[in-house]
Amino acid sequence: MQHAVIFPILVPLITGALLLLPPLQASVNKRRALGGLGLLLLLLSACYGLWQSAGGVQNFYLLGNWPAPFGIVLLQDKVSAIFVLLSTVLACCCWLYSLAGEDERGAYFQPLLQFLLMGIHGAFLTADLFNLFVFFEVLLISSYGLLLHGGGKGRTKAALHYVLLNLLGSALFLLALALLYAMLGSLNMQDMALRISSLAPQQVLIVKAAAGLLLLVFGLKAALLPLHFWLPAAYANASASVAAMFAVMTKVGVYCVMRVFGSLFGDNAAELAGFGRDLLWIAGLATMLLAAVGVVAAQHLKLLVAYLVLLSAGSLLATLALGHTGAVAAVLYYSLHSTLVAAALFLLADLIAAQRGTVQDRLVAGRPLQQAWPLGVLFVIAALAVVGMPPLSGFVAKIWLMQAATDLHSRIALWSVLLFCSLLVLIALTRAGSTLFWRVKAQAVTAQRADAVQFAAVFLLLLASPLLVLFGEPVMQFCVEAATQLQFLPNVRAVGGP
Amino acid sequence: MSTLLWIVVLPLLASIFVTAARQWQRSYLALAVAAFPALALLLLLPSAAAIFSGEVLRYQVQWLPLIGLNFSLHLDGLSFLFSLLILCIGLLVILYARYYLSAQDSMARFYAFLMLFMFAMLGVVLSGNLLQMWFFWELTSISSFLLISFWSQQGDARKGARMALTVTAAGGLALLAGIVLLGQITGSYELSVVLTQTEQLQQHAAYPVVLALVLLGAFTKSAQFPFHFWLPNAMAAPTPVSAYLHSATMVKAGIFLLARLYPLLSGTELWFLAVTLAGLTTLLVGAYFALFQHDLKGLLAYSTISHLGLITLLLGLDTDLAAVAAIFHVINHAIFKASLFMAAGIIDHETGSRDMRKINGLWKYMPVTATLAMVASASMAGVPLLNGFLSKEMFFTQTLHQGVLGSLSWLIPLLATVAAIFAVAYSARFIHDVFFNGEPIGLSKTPHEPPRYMRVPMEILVALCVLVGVFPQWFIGDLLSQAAVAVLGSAAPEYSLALWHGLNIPLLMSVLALAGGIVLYINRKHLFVFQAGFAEQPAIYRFENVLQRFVQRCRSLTAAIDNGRYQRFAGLMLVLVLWLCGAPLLELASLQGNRPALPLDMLVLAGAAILCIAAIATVLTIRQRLLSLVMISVVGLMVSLAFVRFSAPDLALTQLSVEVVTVVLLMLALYFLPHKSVKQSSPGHLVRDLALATGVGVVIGSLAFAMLTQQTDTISDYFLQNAKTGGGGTNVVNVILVDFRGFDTLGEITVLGIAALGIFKMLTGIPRFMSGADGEGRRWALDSHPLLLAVVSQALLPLALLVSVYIFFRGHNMPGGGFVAGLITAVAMILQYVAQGVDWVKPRLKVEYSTLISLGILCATITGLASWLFERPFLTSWFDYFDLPLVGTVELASAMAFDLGVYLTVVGSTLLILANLGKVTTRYRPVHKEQS
Amino acid sequence: MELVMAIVIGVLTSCGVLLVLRAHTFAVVLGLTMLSYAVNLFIFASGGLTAGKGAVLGVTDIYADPLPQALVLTAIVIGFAMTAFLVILAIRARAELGNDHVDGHSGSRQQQESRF
Amino acid sequence: MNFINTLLPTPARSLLLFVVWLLLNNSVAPIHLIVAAVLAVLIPQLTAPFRDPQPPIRRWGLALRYIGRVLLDIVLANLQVIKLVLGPNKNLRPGFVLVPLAITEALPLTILAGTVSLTPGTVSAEILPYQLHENSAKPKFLLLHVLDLQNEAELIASIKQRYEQPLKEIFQC
Amino acid sequence: MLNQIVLIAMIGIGIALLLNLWALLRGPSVPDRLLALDTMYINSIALLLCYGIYAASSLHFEAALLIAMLGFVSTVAVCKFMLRGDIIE
Amino acid sequence: MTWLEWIIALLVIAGTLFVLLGSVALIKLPDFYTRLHGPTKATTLGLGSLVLASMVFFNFIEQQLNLQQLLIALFLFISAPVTAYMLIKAGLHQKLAPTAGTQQQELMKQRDKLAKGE
Ligand code: NA
Ligand code: NA
Repeated sequence: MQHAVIFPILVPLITGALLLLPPLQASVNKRRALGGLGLLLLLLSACYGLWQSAGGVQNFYLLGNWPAPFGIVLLQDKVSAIFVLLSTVLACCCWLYSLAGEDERGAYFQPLLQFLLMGIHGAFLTADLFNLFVFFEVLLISSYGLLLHGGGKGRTKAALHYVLLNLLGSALFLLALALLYAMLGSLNMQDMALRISSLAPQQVLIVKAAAGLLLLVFGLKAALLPLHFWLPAAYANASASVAAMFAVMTKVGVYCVMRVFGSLFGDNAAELAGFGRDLLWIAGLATMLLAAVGVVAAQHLKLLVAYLVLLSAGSLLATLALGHTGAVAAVLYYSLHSTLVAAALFLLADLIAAQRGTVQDRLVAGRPLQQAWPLGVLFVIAALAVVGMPPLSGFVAKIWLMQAATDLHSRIALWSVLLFCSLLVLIALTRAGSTLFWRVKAQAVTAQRADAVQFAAVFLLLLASPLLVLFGEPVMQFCVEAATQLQFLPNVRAVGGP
Repeated sequence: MSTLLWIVVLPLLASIFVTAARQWQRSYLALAVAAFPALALLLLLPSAAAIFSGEVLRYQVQWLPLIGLNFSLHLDGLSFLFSLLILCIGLLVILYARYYLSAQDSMARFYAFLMLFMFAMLGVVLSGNLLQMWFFWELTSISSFLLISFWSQQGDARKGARMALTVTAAGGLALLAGIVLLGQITGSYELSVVLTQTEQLQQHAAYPVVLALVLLGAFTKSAQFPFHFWLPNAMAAPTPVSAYLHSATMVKAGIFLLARLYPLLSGTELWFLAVTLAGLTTLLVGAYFALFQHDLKGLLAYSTISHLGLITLLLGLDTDLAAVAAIFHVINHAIFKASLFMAAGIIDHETGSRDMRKINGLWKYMPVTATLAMVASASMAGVPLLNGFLSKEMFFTQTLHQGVLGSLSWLIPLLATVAAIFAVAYSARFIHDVFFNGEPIGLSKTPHEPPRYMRVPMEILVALCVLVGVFPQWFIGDLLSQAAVAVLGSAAPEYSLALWHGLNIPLLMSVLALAGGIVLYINRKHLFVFQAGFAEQPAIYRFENVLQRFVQRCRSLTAAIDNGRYQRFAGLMLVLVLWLCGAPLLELASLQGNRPALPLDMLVLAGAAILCIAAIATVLTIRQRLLSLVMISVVGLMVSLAFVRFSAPDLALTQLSVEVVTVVLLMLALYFLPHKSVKQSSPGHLVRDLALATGVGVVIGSLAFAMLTQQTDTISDYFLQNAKTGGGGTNVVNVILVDFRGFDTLGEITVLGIAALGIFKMLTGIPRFMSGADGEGRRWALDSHPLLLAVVSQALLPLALLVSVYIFFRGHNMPGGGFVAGLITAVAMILQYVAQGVDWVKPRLKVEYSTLISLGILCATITGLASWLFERPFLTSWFDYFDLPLVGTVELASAMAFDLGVYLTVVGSTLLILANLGKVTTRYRPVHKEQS
Repeated sequence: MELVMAIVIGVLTSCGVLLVLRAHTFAVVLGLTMLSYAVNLFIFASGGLTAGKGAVLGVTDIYADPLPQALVLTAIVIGFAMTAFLVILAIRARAELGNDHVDGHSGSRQQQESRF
Repeated sequence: MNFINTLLPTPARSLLLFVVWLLLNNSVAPIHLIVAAVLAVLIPQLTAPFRDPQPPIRRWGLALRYIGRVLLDIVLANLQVIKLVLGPNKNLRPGFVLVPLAITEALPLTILAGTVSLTPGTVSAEILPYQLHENSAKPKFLLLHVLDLQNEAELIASIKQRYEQPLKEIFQC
Repeated sequence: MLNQIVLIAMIGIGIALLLNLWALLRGPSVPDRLLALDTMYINSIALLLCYGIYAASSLHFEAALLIAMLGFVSTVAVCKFMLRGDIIE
Repeated sequence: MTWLEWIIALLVIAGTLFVLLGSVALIKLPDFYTRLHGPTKATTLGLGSLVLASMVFFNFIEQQLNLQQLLIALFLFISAPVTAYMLIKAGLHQKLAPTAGTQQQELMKQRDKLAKGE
């Protein structure tokens, strides 16, 4: 099973390609079956990957059997295994949700979802900076297609902005790559990290410029202020399971900051060590504040959830800027929690909107929900989790983030911002919940009842939250180990070297 | 000590149980629910012996040690007392609620929430870990939110619940910060450890912060001034909820917290001052406003605020006995206030109103209830022989023995007396205005006694008022002393619980209060008139207004920042580029590096000039779109030539072929877009953009120069050395593409394929929008498929295919490859579309483009997978040379199969995009009259 | 020669940026195309300029750095895919929103609110 | 014969492909000959649907001669154009000319128009009427733009005689 | 000597390209400019041929061939656009 | 220089001159229709002689069989007339004004009628 490392990339790739063949084009059920089978295989391989990485070894996969750092290398460690599993679980739930009919509301939903996963997993697994760019593009182009799924003006408009900004971002990424290659002469992140300590002073400055560009690019992906512009509209307009799936997209940006900046500008990077932390810190906190304000301001539920995603991205990056292992571990845990819960909220918003007639998910009085009781319970659970109230994972995550701040200044800044934002989110969510569920204006009309698979998808996503608390100890322990492993850079030149 | 665990968990089980058993008959349901806390009580009581002998019972399970959160239970005198209150009063409330709730109310839901709350409350008081305590603390907020908003159809209930949650959760967040800080200072969150670190904490610089944060938590929860406003509005809750939460439990959680951390936090000037002042103010404010409430429950709510202030004040006084008095009053207040709330509930239930201006003279209709309520009120007023009197006496005594405010300390007993006068007055009002004072006005039903068992809880509580009042030592002596030990962290001070301590100042104060209260009540009219002068909006509206204004602010802020303008954010991004790249450049001593420069030649200069001029011309002609398209084609051509000049033939080929497809694409797009655009940028806007553009250009150009003049040792030599021997090709660029970095290429063709799919998606169902004439208003020409073009394009197709094959096969060794070959094929096919139209091509083409994409990707992937058969990683290449008779040496390489995948994907994607776009444009073509 | 290359890259970037900041999708598309020219040249330049004869073995003895060339090739293809997508998206936006403004609304409103 | 017809439905096209492949590879090595042959068969088969039926070349010798004549005309006439282009613009006598057509088949007509365009002094502008659909009237006129129009009739005659007539013969139409 | 002559020829073609650019910028009509662009394509082929002789390398042949084939397609496409608005119908 | 080199030189110079001529024509001639003649012919011819030069060079000087360049000429000779045809069609469609002395301008207008077969 030496090839297991690459499964998370190849399984969706092959599934996606097969889904385009004529026999599958003709039949909805076959498409769904194949899509599901692909996800199942993916889930198995993600679990296997996690199990494999739990042994503590960093698995390299030398593509084309070329020695590192010349060929492209995949790196499977605990961090990437966690994220791969996260996105796979998320995808399974989104896929499940989409079976209620959303997947057929436009062409190519199933293959695009698979390709998106391929891109995301590629970004998580690759140890090559240019390959990372390629996978970024894979995930972006799939996300463009998915964002437009279902059609409509709002989606088109949001997609236009999303695509434009990301194209700019891609250009910047390439500039950064070129500069780094020119200065370091390599594309393998670990190899670059080895080379970075022996730069001439003039080159250091050029690398600094490149690092700035990279920060911009990852910041754009992670929706860091002021590069967050695309996020609220895109997420709020995407169709439900797509929006839910997108919950992991900002985490890709966070992951890249963690991985790339962690290795390139780690402790042995001489004067470049810790590059960008100050910026991330300020921008992360600002993002949190803006996001919280956005959460309060949001006039419909999906937009509110979109700002919640923004808030979590800000929290993650600000915490990451603290720069120590504990902070990274907390970030990992928080990523798991926030991704799944935000996804559940997106799906819930859709279910709620579907039963409220013309007012949809707008936060105004509307007709009573057909299934107020189950939806209400799920909403309360999700809200508690996202606000960071016990007994769900949010509070553990929040406490851990807070504990990550250990010096006076970071405590003052992070805690006050984090807690203030929590309060705003609480206010907003209680307002939203009481409006949606309690402020009933018109008479009940028989609306479309939510499908069982939809409930199942939301339930599964939300189930993760209590599980993360109940089995918090092993999960957190794993996060700590992963963070520690991330700090420790493998010598890639020793792998299959000439 | 897993009994501790059961005590906590049983109510949770009850909550789960009741959700499952929601179809049960109401009485059975109530009984079944009551069984759980009853059992918990049975489990708790046996530990009394141990507790009274000074033991502390613990139960600990490792939970999340990484953040210091363990499941840790801690039963000492204080928690025993509170648990007892919670369980006993909880049981009474369950019984009471059985009769209180109407048939429409979901009893199961009510009990589920109530039990959840009980679980949370028990968790708070039994917590042995601060983080865990916070966990339950927040759970009380949540469950109380659910309980207050039980009648969610009423706006007041929703708003009241939200307000309560907002205030208490805000406090909870502060408390969390306090606890985490405390944990970081003391190194643990375990009570048993933390409570021993008093000195370390109080000498720490952050002690004031910790204190402030913890007090914020406690004060919001216990409705201390200025956070008291949520409590009266929480009266929208069903009365059993008030009887439980707002007398004995939830609001006491803050008090409990103060008591719990008393050994750790108290003893400092800061503590005394902050707690005393908050308590004193709350005591006065609550007592004063209670008098003016017309709502029965409103009166009780303000009275509760006042009593909570009293207890807080006691905890702030610098004597040990004050703490004992505080605990004592916690018990007494719980007892009499719970019974009073129940009375209010009964009255509400039987009269349909809580407005004291309407309900009068109930003595006639419900004498038993009235008697009970009057006794409880008397206890609240501090009438001797009742429990309220005792603790109030102790309170008065302690106000006389403190020195918290220094030279102003005499104010405290004075103000305490004033508050007591008001307390007597509002208690008197409760009795007189409800049970006497003439006949009821405009009630919807004729009042009568409640069902027998609805009164039982009240009877029990009132009996306790009397019993404790008369035999205090016997009833609660041990309880109190052990609780006091827990609070003080040391042996309890000497005190005596007795009815009669002789003639002393406290007694005088009591008498004064009673007399003054009666006088005040009798003359209340004047005071009411005076107070009416300050008529204010109710807190709930003020709070909602503030919130509404805040939301509006947030909206305008969000709208101002996230204004939906692409230009702003693109601009910002570029400003960041300028800053992040420009700043390091400014530090650079010289851009020039160590690499020897190539000599300049005229041709390159001419080419560069053409390129730059064309680029600028593109910008200048941007409003005549066709023209700018022509201009940018020149740029593309020159870039390709530059690639040729600087030794990159592969790039030139690719750039050229991509260029053509892009132009075709843009032409198709122009059909939909307006051919000309109106000017939209103001001059200022333009100048700013120009400056930004120049800046970014200069920065990127400088970086390019700095980069170009730097010599670096790269990994490229490896590729040059191994391309032939390891990759089997002499065109190193191509070998990199299909072999060394074949994985990139696989991703790249996937991108292309996905783009085509996405485009197909966008094109299906695109609304019609196109122009019937060109930019100058000319109608379109008639000749849709010029003859000459048609014939030539047909002739070119086989030639182009041949060239594709040629380019494809030579790619591995010479410039070329699958990508360029694919584009040539695609362009040749596009030419067929251009020359003869979709209707001509479509029937002649048997293959689906999406299938081509799929086959292409699969072909490349399977080629990569094939290496698994040889136990090599994905994409490991294989090649060999074969000597064939007649033919000579032939090279076969897996890279060719890979490249075939590239070829197929490129053809499929390009054609899927362009052919479908073409179809769309034609579908919406307005039909000319002449043509039909 | 290096200076000329740098200037060309700079000019292309400037023009690209200026176009990218326009209000019409078409201009932005051209701007991004222009930027991608600049970027491609930039990547290409990261291997240094060589006036030799390419990276084909046996043809010459001075080789250009092949890796940046391969990277540019990938970048060109991806850039093409993205541009194509954007172009169609622009068409769709025009069709659905009724105009070709990047923010999807008409020019008159834009003029009043054109603030950075 | 039948076999050859199905294998090589368009021999001219196959021949062209065969030659071009060898030209492309600059080689007559056995491997290239084999590949050229395979492609010369395969590609025409593959592209057969994309080809409207055209009259076949009947007289190969004449066709070669035609090519030679056109090449010569191109060179010679270009020398005249030098004068026209470099001389003052006022000496130019441009004009439009309508040439009535005798051939109507698509391929010969295309070659005729192409030849006219390649030979200096004239550019084919339109083939009239347009072939908008299958029932359109056959082409009747070739509209030319002439750089230096001295004698319209002479020009028309020369085109018909030098180019149209041989083409008619080559394709026997 | 031959190299010198070819170099001069290349500069001549460079001048031709500059002239094309002038024509392109001058216009006045779009067909005029398109004509200039097309000429530029052809002149580039000429340049590549000379460069081939100059560098004694046939590596650039494909680029020239491609310009010959593809430059034509884009010119035709623009013409078709001017005529019909729609290049693929 | 050998005589072969002289031939190459001659062909190169001739080719370049024709190429230049075509480009000069583009600038100098008075209207679109006349300008069209320059590039379609002169440039094509110029390219033809450059192709020839290149072929001589590679086959005889470099001593390698190299006839690929012929293909360039072939493609050009096929495509140039079509390009010119499409361009002039576009020009006529846009009713670009011919220079003052142009004879039989009325044919431009008649074109529409003739096009429909009337
Ligand atoms: Na009354
Ligand atoms: Na069309």
